[in-house]
This record gives sequence, structure tokens and C-alpha cells, in this order.
Amino acid sequence: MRFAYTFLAWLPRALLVLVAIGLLNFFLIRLAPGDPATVLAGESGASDTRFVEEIRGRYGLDQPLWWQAATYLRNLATFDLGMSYRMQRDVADIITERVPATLLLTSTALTLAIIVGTLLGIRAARRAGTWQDTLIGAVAVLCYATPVFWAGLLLVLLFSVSLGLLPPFGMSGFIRKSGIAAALDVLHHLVLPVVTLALFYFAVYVRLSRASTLEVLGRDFVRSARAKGLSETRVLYGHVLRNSIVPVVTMAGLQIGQLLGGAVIVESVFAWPGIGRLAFDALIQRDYNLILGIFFVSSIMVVLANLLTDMVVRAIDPRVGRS
Amino acid sequence: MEKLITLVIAAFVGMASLASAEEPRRGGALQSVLWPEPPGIMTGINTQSSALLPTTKIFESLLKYDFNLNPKPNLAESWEISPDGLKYTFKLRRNVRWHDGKPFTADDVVFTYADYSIEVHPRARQVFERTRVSKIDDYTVEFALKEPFAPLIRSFDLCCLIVPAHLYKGTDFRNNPNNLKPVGTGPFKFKEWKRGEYIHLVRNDNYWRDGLPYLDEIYYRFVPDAASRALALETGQMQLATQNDLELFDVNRLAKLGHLDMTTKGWEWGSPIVWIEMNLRKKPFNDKRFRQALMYALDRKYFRDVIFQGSANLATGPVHSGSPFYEPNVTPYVQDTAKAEALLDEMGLKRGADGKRTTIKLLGLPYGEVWNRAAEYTRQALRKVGIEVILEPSDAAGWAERTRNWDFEMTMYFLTTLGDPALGVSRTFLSDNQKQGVLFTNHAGYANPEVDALFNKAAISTSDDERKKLYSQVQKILVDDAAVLWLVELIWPTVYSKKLHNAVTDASGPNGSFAETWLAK
Amino acid sequence: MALLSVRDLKVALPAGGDRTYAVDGVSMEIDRGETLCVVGESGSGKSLTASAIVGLMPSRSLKVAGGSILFEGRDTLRMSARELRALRGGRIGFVFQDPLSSLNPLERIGKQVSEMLRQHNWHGDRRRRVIEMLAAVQLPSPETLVEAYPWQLSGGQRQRVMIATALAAEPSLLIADEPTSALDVTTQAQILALLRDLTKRNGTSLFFITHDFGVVAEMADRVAVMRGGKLVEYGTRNAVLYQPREDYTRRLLGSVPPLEAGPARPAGETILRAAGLEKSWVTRAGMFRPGRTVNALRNVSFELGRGNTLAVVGESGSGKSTLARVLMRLIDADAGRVELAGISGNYLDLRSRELTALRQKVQMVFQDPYASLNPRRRIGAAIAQGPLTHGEDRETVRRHVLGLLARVRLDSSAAERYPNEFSGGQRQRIAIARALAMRPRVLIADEAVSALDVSVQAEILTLLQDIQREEGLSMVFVTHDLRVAARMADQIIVMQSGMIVEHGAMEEVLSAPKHSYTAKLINAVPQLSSAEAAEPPSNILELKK
Amino acid sequence: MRLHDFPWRIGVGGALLGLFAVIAILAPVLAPYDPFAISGPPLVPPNSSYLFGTDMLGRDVLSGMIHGARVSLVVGLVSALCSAVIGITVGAIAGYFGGAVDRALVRFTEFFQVIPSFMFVILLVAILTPSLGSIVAAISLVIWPPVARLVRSEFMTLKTREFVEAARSLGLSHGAVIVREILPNAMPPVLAVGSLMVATAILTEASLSFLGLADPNMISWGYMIGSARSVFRQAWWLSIFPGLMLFLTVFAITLLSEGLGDKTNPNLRGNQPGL
Repeated sequence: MRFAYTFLAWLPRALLVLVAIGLLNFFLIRLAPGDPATVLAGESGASDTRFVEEIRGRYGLDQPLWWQAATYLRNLATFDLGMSYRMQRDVADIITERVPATLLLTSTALTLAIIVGTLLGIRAARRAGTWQDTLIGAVAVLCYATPVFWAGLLLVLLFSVSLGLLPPFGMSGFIRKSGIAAALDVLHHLVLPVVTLALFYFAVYVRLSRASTLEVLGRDFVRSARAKGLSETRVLYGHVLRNSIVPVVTMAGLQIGQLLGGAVIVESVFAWPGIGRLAFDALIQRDYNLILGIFFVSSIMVVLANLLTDMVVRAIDPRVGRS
Repeated sequence: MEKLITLVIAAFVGMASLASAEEPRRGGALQSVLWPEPPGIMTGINTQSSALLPTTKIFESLLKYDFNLNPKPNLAESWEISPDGLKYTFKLRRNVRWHDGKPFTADDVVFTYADYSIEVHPRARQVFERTRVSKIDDYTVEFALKEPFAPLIRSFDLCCLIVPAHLYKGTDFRNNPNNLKPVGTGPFKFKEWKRGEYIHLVRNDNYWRDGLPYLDEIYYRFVPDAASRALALETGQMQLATQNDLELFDVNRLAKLGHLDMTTKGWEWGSPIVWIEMNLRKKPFNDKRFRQALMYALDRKYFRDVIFQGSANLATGPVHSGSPFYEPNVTPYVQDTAKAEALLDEMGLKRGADGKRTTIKLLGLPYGEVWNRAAEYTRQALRKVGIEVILEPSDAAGWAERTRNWDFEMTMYFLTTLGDPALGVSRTFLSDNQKQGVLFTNHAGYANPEVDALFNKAAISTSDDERKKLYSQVQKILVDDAAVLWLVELIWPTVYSKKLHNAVTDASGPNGSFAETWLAK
Repeated sequence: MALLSVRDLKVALPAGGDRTYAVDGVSMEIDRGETLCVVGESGSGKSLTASAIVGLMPSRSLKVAGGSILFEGRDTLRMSARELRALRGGRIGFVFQDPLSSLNPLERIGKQVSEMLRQHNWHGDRRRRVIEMLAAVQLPSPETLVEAYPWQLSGGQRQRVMIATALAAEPSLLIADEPTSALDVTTQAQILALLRDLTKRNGTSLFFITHDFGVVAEMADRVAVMRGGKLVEYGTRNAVLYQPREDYTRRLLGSVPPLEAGPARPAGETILRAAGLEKSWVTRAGMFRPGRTVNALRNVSFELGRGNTLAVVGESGSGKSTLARVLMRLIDADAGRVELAGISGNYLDLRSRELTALRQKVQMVFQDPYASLNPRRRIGAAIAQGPLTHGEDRETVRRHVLGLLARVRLDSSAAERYPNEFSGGQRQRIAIARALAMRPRVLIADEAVSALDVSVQAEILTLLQDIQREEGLSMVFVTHDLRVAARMADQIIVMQSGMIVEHGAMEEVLSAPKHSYTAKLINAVPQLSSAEAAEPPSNILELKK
Repeated sequence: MRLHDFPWRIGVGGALLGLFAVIAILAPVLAPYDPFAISGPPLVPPNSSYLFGTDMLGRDVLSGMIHGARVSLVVGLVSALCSAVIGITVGAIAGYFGGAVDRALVRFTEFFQVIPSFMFVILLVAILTPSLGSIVAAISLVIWPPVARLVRSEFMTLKTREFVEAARSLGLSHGAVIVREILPNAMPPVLAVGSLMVATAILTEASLSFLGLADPNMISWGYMIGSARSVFRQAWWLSIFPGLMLFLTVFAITLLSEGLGDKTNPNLRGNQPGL
């Protein structure tokens, strides 16, 4: 029952946020100089007033702003994200086509980073003050300080240009294979981008889980657990982990929402056909419906991530929301 | 490892081509690339460069043009122009069928030029609004003009391919369902478009030139980044790449590989020129000496060799060197900083205490690293003669917005000057073409009655010799006046596998119909 | 042979500390079924000795440097880690001080107790054993309690769970490190009785650590007094309590205020009158849960005579702290009047800008010396803060501060130093100086001494009494410790869940409490004299005065 | 403070940062060439006259790297400062006053988290057109929430502390209590997170420049790497060395912030703002 309650409490606020964000984005985008018509005119190397008027008319860009906002919200309610001006296709189709690539990349990277980061963080906390702690801490700082795009370029230079082990770009080979071969091919292409993105997230979770584990290790109930004769491992994974994982879960929830941000860079470096790079191009080309569509999808991801985190935290710590 | 593969292939290919004589082979699949993925491939409606490649394989134009832009027969067998240059009559081929089996007749031609192109294509509108198109009989069409318009004969090219009247007449052209699976008369039929992956064209078996085309099918694949495209060419997975598909560095590198070849021909119909436009409404740009000083300050060889990596020629004036109306002997403006400084002093723009004469702003073209470097070099060169340049950043939309609204001091960009000065050159300099808010018009605000007169006279004259004399005079005036800072003529290289023959056969180059193109084993 | 005998135990402090050994050559013994009380002030090393027995040193930097600990014939200092783990919980149970944080907040009670049984492979039905133990420690409805979480239980209940866990595997020794210091006095009495009963019934020896001699009197068979890591006195309960050989023990015994009213002062004319004070907290109503209301003050009225001290006594949650903060206008009461001589009308109605007059008449001293001083501000500036805010000029304030430092027996160099360079007692003196700087007519002390060691407590109480006498201060003295109240106050009010259940002169209330709750409180106070001494040695009488 | 426990992190981090600050300030003197001037043939690999080679136009990479320090440190410090000011104000008010004010400000802070911060920065810079000012403004506007969250939680714990009640009972106004009593005690963790802000701001500016959204009149490391993308396989030195400078600067700042963090409260929550 409790989770139904959290969902019901979450729903109205989430809808409000989505609408508010939708409107904010709607007006923000239009602040950028130029509109789709000018971009299309510029690109086709030929234009006259009738050409530009005709485009504006067709996409309703000549309507008063408030009317455009109203239609945008009305469409949003029915999940109709409108047409992409540049690609002449339904935004929903484009996103459903490109989102899997981003999700595949970012979720793998984040999961990898969380698991490895948290375990190493616990190891560092358990061996606090020893060389292991300092080593892990140093590696974490190194990864955190490495700019994502530079790490990507270095990995490509090392593993694909000089060693030729891994493909430098794209999500699949030039000619698409099918079935298992296609899956393997994608995995083969996935390695470098995931490692690049995971390196950055990894650093965050090592420091976070180390700090959190250290804090919990100092609490009285750990001493009581030891007084029961429990071995250090059982104390750590039986009692400490459950308490120290809460900040990690909260940070993970926060970062799920930020996945799109990290993806922009990695997808640009590795030409990964995801919505990160698509969002950047759409913004530059003032493809209003497409960029608003992507923002909308990413806000849904953020709002869902908040719900998920909230539920997971309540599952771990029943006091939340009760006291 | 990679280097190894390419050597092996090169050796193998070398042997194969020696063995078979120049006998064209029937069959095979051409793998080529397309980026960015075009919104659509319906001629007239989708005019982006990436849309032209597949469109020109499906649809055909009345005429073709050789490398010197001389018209050659295509869907039109023959044509006559009346002595007073007011009537153009075309005799059409008889045995041509649309992909859906319907016969190709004069109705299609009349519909294309009188109705369809005028509605959808801005450039076609400028030309064919002057003509009255009428059907003499099923296979004869006549274009009537109120006053002679010499460039008309060079306008029956890529801009207006013939569309099937029976499928489009009376419909909403932009939302016509056939746009998604276009029906043309060309050597290849539309098979499939897998969004995000490729466009697949297959041979049109009952094409009107029997025995053609040689190729079974063509794949245009969407590969998002230049480096992958270069890799695909290198490894032989792909046989053709053109225009902006490759980074300039890769073009030079690939061209030297054994199994690949490179040509710069095939873009004559476009003839793109790069220049810096100045807002003549503002000081000090309205002073000819300042503009000349800028020309003397810039080293155009550096633009050609370093910035465009040799994929360019020096531009001397408004008309492309490949055009029949080109006038070579105009003021040469070879880099001469001393002369530039002299001109600036003469103007009274002395060097201040900090060595600066004045500060001006340059709006760079936001289309990638090459253009950023071009802007950075310009600033560097002008700084040597005491002119401080502030680079104004923008993105594609921002640039278009500011340029069309005359909101700039200097802006750099390139523009296709097309087959005929009346089509692609005069629009930039005619004083009555100052349309604020419209891109690629006379943004600079150049106004010279003499130039206006010359351009208008040349446009309606019927004799090529007279037009040549008039355009030579115009070029001399414009260059001396330094109306714009001409830099280089862009070259769009086409890199192709040696196994691929007859890919670039006329002025349309890779945008040709590929009817005679064939692929060795 | 003794169950546990500690021989010449030494625990070394990390280099650079103020002394080399935290525990310096301590020896003591416990026989089967016997209770040894180890008593001493903070820093005496009593907890470290207990930790050394089971090898659970609080930090890696503290190492056992010598001696031996024989338990059931084997030296725990030479045991392997695995053997030590079998000992902990299996043969030696542990109960810690703060019940609120000694249980894993995210684990159910049943699981935490049965974990002890699983660890020491208790053969037989573990769930039945858990319920049996929960019942043994007198917890209500054990079956439902097994599924409950720690935060759903009170402090006393959680301590019972700790005891149930510690004794679950039938250890032969139970170490209790100040198990009741964090509890209310009534709950403390129940827990002490429970421990006595369980250890006596099962023949479990009890290693009981405390700082309260009253508790020692009730629990101990043998007593060890420790100071600065050394064993100061060791002997049977009666010998140590009633014939202490060391004067340090005598001084400790002397500083425990007996439960007797001090000399009563005449109730002068009223300086502060409170009437009908009401205050309740409402927890925010959730989407589907009604908000819960907690009544902190219900119709509280009292009077304070000039120069008198009114004690406000009650257990935690009785509303005594809320009352103090309402009087200081740190919290706004829901209703009620408070009149102070020199301020017209009910000063609860004064708007925040008009409070300056009140600030100069009423000041407050807080409980935790480590939290009531801003760590980032020098002592002199802290004391001068009040007067400066009220616009007194710097020079007079500076001289006033030096005078106050002398007043609270701190040398003037303290003005330039930071709080972290002072002991708890010294900080409380500084807090008093800060309050006096405003020259208040009324001083409110909220648990002003409960965080201090008993010897330091005595000094502060004496200082407060001297200042009250010299300055003619009236005081409202909030405390949970009846013995402290008895020593300081002329009148007393006893509060229970927000209501005053008893008020009157100190002497009458102590000797003849009208309300049953007051009587319960008085009996619950562990007292030196109340122990059933085998033969009351002569010196008990002197202690009475 | 005895030598051996001198926090090496602060030492190393501080020294490195100091070095970069000196480089930034003395850039014109230190750089062998004018970073914008074409001082040699294009694409020259590292050699004696050009320690780190030349770029596609023939400009000296080393001089570019030295001048690049200016943009990074200016953007880093100014954005961190602005975001700290916004964060502290919002966090202090929310944490100290609680109730409706707190709920409203928390909603406002969450509002900034819904759009991925890096996308939001790109959006703002695209609107304002890339320049040093617009980049700093955009970054400051986006990275303040973590500071606000930390300050709010610090204030919520500190405001219940007795020395705050004592200060109020002495008659100090809310403003004085916030600024003079609570804030000084909240500063150490804020300082630690604040220095992380500098690192994040520098990384964000570099990423923006890498994507091309850079002030064309300034030299920035990210821009140097971004504009060498097409030749990064042939001219590896154009990406490696500017990236190395960027890495070392951020490494130094992170070390410094960890050192500050450890010294003040060892269990700094690793409160790291998402990129």
C-alpha cells in the first residue's frame, strides 16, 4: 500500500513540473536568435520572402506566441510531440528510434560505475588510512579530473588508432548485420564510449560511498554488531551497507536525470546515434519540436527517476515519510 | 593492422583492373554515403545537397550540360531558339515511360515548368516566372518570353527535374503521398528508405536508353561522422564519397592510396565562391580605399593552401573561373601589406599609440572547424596592418538571422554562382535586390547604377559575345571597387574507387543520372 | 578461581597525547554471579578496560600494551580473532550506553536478536528463544515486537532489547557500559532492577560501568574506582562506599548531593509570574495521515520570588525545556501570560522589536557546554556580544568582560582564546559569564550541569549559588535530577507530560510528596544511604549533613 | 599543526593551482609566441622551436596552452563565486527559516535539476551567443543547486544548536545570527564544495568549447582540442597537451577541495554536482 501512496503523492507534483518545464523550454528556445525557417533557407542555398513565409505558415510559426504555446501544451497532453522541421518526420518516431542508443550507453555506464564505485568506496573506507585507501582515492580523483571528451579521444587514440582493437566510432559496422552478429557488433562498439562515461561517474560514487561508509562505521550500532561476535565482512554487508547505500541511491536517482547531459559529449566524440547528440544538433538548427520533444522525454526520465529513488529509499529506510 | 589491409586490397585491385579491358560490366551494387539524412527525396521540394544525390537518379531533366556547361540532349531530343530569343521549342523523346508504366508526354513538361516548380522551388520561380509554357503536341513544348533572357538555356538542369503530371496535377505538392516513394523516368527506381540507415535504389529495367543502367542497385548509407566515412572508403566497403562527406585532410590522404581516385570535376553547375561581404552602409566600409586595403592585406594563397588544404582555387572576381563569361584580367590584389598600409594612411586611419588604426567586427560562418580557422586567419592578417578584428560567434540560425537582417559589419560565407551570371552573380550586386530579411540577396547594400545597367542589359541580350563583353566590364568595375573581398573558389572533390567507372561524366558530376556508371569486379 | 581476572592491564595512547597510557596497570577480578562496579569520571579509562576484555578497541590507534585478561582460564589478549568472535556475545554479552543509536535502525528487532543466536549456533527454535528473551526483559507483547523497528520503541524499551540480545546466548559475563545514564530516572530504576534480577537468577557475572555512586550503591558487590587510567581504590561495596581510603574517592562521594533540601530562603515578593501557559506541536498532516499533536505545556502557572530559586523537575518529554524557551521568548506560547517586575503587561505579547527590555532582564544558561558557545568566536567577544548588541560602548564592555571572567574564576587571558581550548566546566563558566554580562534580574538554567562530571557539577552549582546570593538573582533551575534540585531550590514544581503535578517548598515536597508521580520520582533516585548495608558503618551519618 | 600531518592534498593541490594562476597572470611574458599569430608552418610535430608543435594554422600550441589558462581560471573562479553566492543565499534562507519559505525554495532548486544541467548550459549559451560573459553566466546559473542543498542542510542542523539560541536570547537579529553566527560555521564544507564548483565550471567550459560554443576571441583549452578533432589521428599533439593542462588544473583543484573537505568534516557527503 505504501508504494501506491508514494505514487499518488508523487503524481500531481510530477505533472505540474512537466507542464512548467514544458512551458519554460518552449519560451527559452524561442529566445535563441533565428528560427527554423531561416536555417532551412540558409541550408538550401536559395530563398526568397515567399519561401520563408511559406515555411513559417506551414509550421504555424507565424501565429501569436501564446497561441503556439497553447497548441504545444494541448499536443503534449496527448503525447503528440509534433513534426521535426528538418527531418520532416514525427518527433515521437525519431526519439523512439534514437533513445535506445542513449539508454544503452548511459545506463550501462552508470550501472557499471555505481557497482564498481560503491564496492571500491567500501573497500577504501574499510581500509581507511592505509595505502589501499589512498590509492583508491587517488584513482578516483584522477578519473574525476579527466575531462570526458579528452578521455574519449585518448582511449580512441590508444585502443583503436594505434592498437586497432576497438572501433573508434559509430554504433555498428558500415553494413548492418543481423541477429547475434549485430548484437556483438554493437557491443564491440559500446566498449569505448561506456568506459569513457563510466570513468567520470565512477569517481563520484567512490568518494560518495567511501564517505558514507566511513560515517556509518562510526555509528554505535556497528559497535553493537561487533559485540555480537559478527565477522567484519558480515558487519559490513549485513549492517553497514544497508545504511550507507542511501546517499548512493539518492545520487544515482539525481544522475539518472542528468544522463542526457553526459551523453551529449560522449555521443559527439564517438558519433553514437543517441538523443544526446541529436538534442545538440536540434538546438543548433532551431528544430523547435524536436528539441522540445527531447527535453520533454528527459524531464519524464528525471521525474520517474525521482519516483524510483523515493521508492527505493523508502524500501531501504522505513522511517522516511513516516516520522 | 589497418594499414596492412589497405595494402593488400590495393595490390589485388591493381591486378584485376589490368586484366579486364575497358569493357563495362553489367550488375553490381554501388555503396555510397549521404549525410545529413535528407528530410525527403522529392525533386523541387527537397533541395538540400544531400537530397540531390538520390533525386537525380530517379528523375531526369530536359537537358544535360557538359563540363563547359554546353547544353546536351536528355529527355529533350532537340531544341531551337527563335532568332529574337523569345521562343524556345523542345522536341521530346518518344519511347520514355514513368516507373509506374505511364508514358512521358509534353503534359508532364508543361506541368513541371508552369505549375510545379514555380510553386515549390524559389530558384526555378525566379527564372520560369518570365516564361509562358505551352504544349504544341504530345511531344513538342514551347517556352515563350516577353523579353529575351539568355541564361534560360542553362536553366533546364538540376533545379527542375520533370515530375509526373498524372500523379501531382491538382494535388497539395508538399503532402503528396508519392513524395515518400518518388516515381520518375530516371535509370533507377526508388526501392526502400530505412530511416537512419540507408536509401536503396534499384535498376529501372525499361529505362528509355536500352541496355542501361549497368548497376543493379545503389545504396546511399547515412554515416554520421567524417572519420567513419573515410575508413569505409579506405577499406573498400564504400566506393564513392563527394562534397562535404570527407574532411579535407582525409581527401588528400585517400587520394594517394592505390585503390582510390579523386576528381574535382562535376560541380560546374554550382561554381561556389567564398567571399567576405562588408556592410557598405557603415563607415569605414563605404570608402573604396579601405576595402582595397583589406584585399591587399589578405593572403589568398594561404586560404587556398592551408585553410582549404588545396581544395580551392584563387578567386579573382564575382564570376567563377570555370564560367564562359569569366574575365581574368582584373585588379589582381596580390598580397601587399605596404600598399594596404599606404591606402589606410591615405584615408587618415593612422596607427594609434597602441598601433591600432581601427576595430571592426567579423561574423564568421558557423559551419565547422574550417570556417573558424578562416575567420581566425582573417583577424590575424588584418591585425598585421593595424586593423583589430573582433570575431562575432554565432550558430547556423544566428548567422542566417543576422546576415539577412544586415546586422553585421563583415560576414564571411560561400555561395553558388550557378551556370550563368544572370542567375547566380547579379543577385548579390543589383541595387534593387536589397531585400532586408531575405538571405542571399544584396545584403551589403552595394549600389552602382553603371553595374545595374550592365547586368540588366546582359541578362536580356541574345548574343553570347555581347553578354561576354558586358560581363567583362562589370567584373572590372566590381573588382576595382572591391565590392566584396573575394577569396577562393571552392572545390568539392569526389573520391571514388578505381573499380567505379563513369561516375562523373558531366557538369552535374555525382548528381548525374549514373546511367552509364559501372562497377568492375 | 575467578571468572575474569585482569592483571596489570596497560592500553597505550597514540604518541603526542597528554599522557602515555589510557589504562595504566589496572588489575581487578569478578567471580561467578558477582557484580563488579567500575566507577570513575570521563577519561578515567573505565570503558577502555571493558573494551580490552573483548578486544573491541574503539579505534586502531589504541593498542593493548601489556598485562593479561584471564577469562574462564584463557587470556583473551592472546586469543585469535576467530576465538575472540566466539567469545563476544557467546560467552561475554555487551550492553552500551545510548539505546537510541545502539540498534540498527533499518533492521527488525526480532532479526537483530536472532542474529546473536545464529552467530553462536544456538540449537533449537531461534524464534521461540527470541520471544522468550523479550518476555524475560518484561517487554509488552513480544510476538508483535519481533516485527517492529527500533524507531517504533522508547529508549527504555530499546535498552531492554539490548539486554535481551546480550543475554540471548546465555553468556557467563555481561559487560554493561553506563546502560542507564541516558535514561530517565524512573526508567533507570526499572532497568537496574531488571539487570540485578536477570544476573542473579542466571548466575551471570556483571561488569557494570557507571559515574553515579548512587547506582554503585544499589548494584555493586565489589567496587573499583578509576582515575586517569589508574586504579585508585578497589574493594567490597561497603568498604569503598563507607570507609573510602583514598581522598579522591571521598571527594567524589562528597560531590553527590544528598536528596535533602538545602536551607530554605524566605519567599520574597514575586518577581516573575506565569499563568495558564499553553503550547502544543502539531506534526504536519500527511496526504492520508492526520497530523499528531504533542501537548508540551498545558495550563502551566507558577510564581518566582525575588532572590529565590524555583526548580522545574520532570523527565524527558515533560515540557520543562519548552517552558524555559517560552520564558526566554525563543519559542512563542499558544496562550498564557507572563509578567516580570519592571515590564508592563504580558511580555509574551511584546513584538520582536520590543524585546530588548526583556533581554536585559532575563538571560539563560544552556545544557551542553560544547554546543552553547560559537566555536568560531573568541571567549571575550562571546561574552561581550550581548552588551555590544545593546549599544554599550566598547571600552566599558571590555572592562565589564574582564570583571566577569574574574567573577567566574577564569583568568583574563581566556578572553583571547577559542572555546575548543577549554574543558566542559570552564565553558559552562563562560556561558554563565555571558548571561551575567546583560546584568539580568532572572537567570534561567536549562539542565545547566547535567552534561558535566559530578565533581565539576558541584563547582558550578556552588558558583551559581554564590552569584545568586551576591547579585540577588532569581533563578528558574530546570533539571531532571532531583538531588541537584534539592540542593539549589527554595520552591519546586514537578512536571509530567506538560502539566504541573506538584508545587511547593522544597522541604515539604521532599518529605511529604502529595502526588504519586513525585513519590515515584523520589524513590527512583539511587541514593548512597538507602543501600541495605549489612552493618551501617558509623560514617553514614556524617554523609547525611 | 605538526609537519607529518600537514594535509598533503592541500599542499600539492594548492601549489599546482598557484603555479597555474602564475601562468595565467604572466601568460604574455611566458608564452614564446603570440598564441593567435601564425608563427610557423601548420601541423609541425613537437620539436625544439615548437615544444608542443603547431596547429592547423601554424600557431604555437604551447603559447595557446599558456593563454588558455586564463579562460579556464577566470571562468572557473567567477562562475564558482557567483554560484556560491546564489547557492548560499538560497540555502541559508531555506535552511534557517524553514516552513513554507523552505518548501518553496526547495521546489525552485529542484526545478533547475529537471533539465539536465549540461543541456541547460548549452541552451543558455546558444541564446546569449557564446562569449566569456555568457558562458560564465550560464554556468553559474546551473551549478548553484548543489551548494544550495549543502548550505540548507548545514543551516538546518546548525540553527538548532544552542549557541544560536543563546545568540538570539542575547537579542541578535535574524540577519546577524545568519551572517555572524551560523555562516562562519557552515563555511568549511561550503568551501570544500565550492572548490569542486570551480572544477566543474572549468570542465563545463571546456566541454562547451569542445562542442564549438566558445568565445572566438579567447584561447581556450577545450576549443583547441575541439578544433583539432578532424586531424586528431594525424596530429595527436593538438589534443593531448591542451587536455593535459586541463586535466592537471582540475586535478589540482579537486585535491585542494578534498584536502579542505577532510580537514573540516571527514565525511563530506561527496556532494558532487552532476556535469
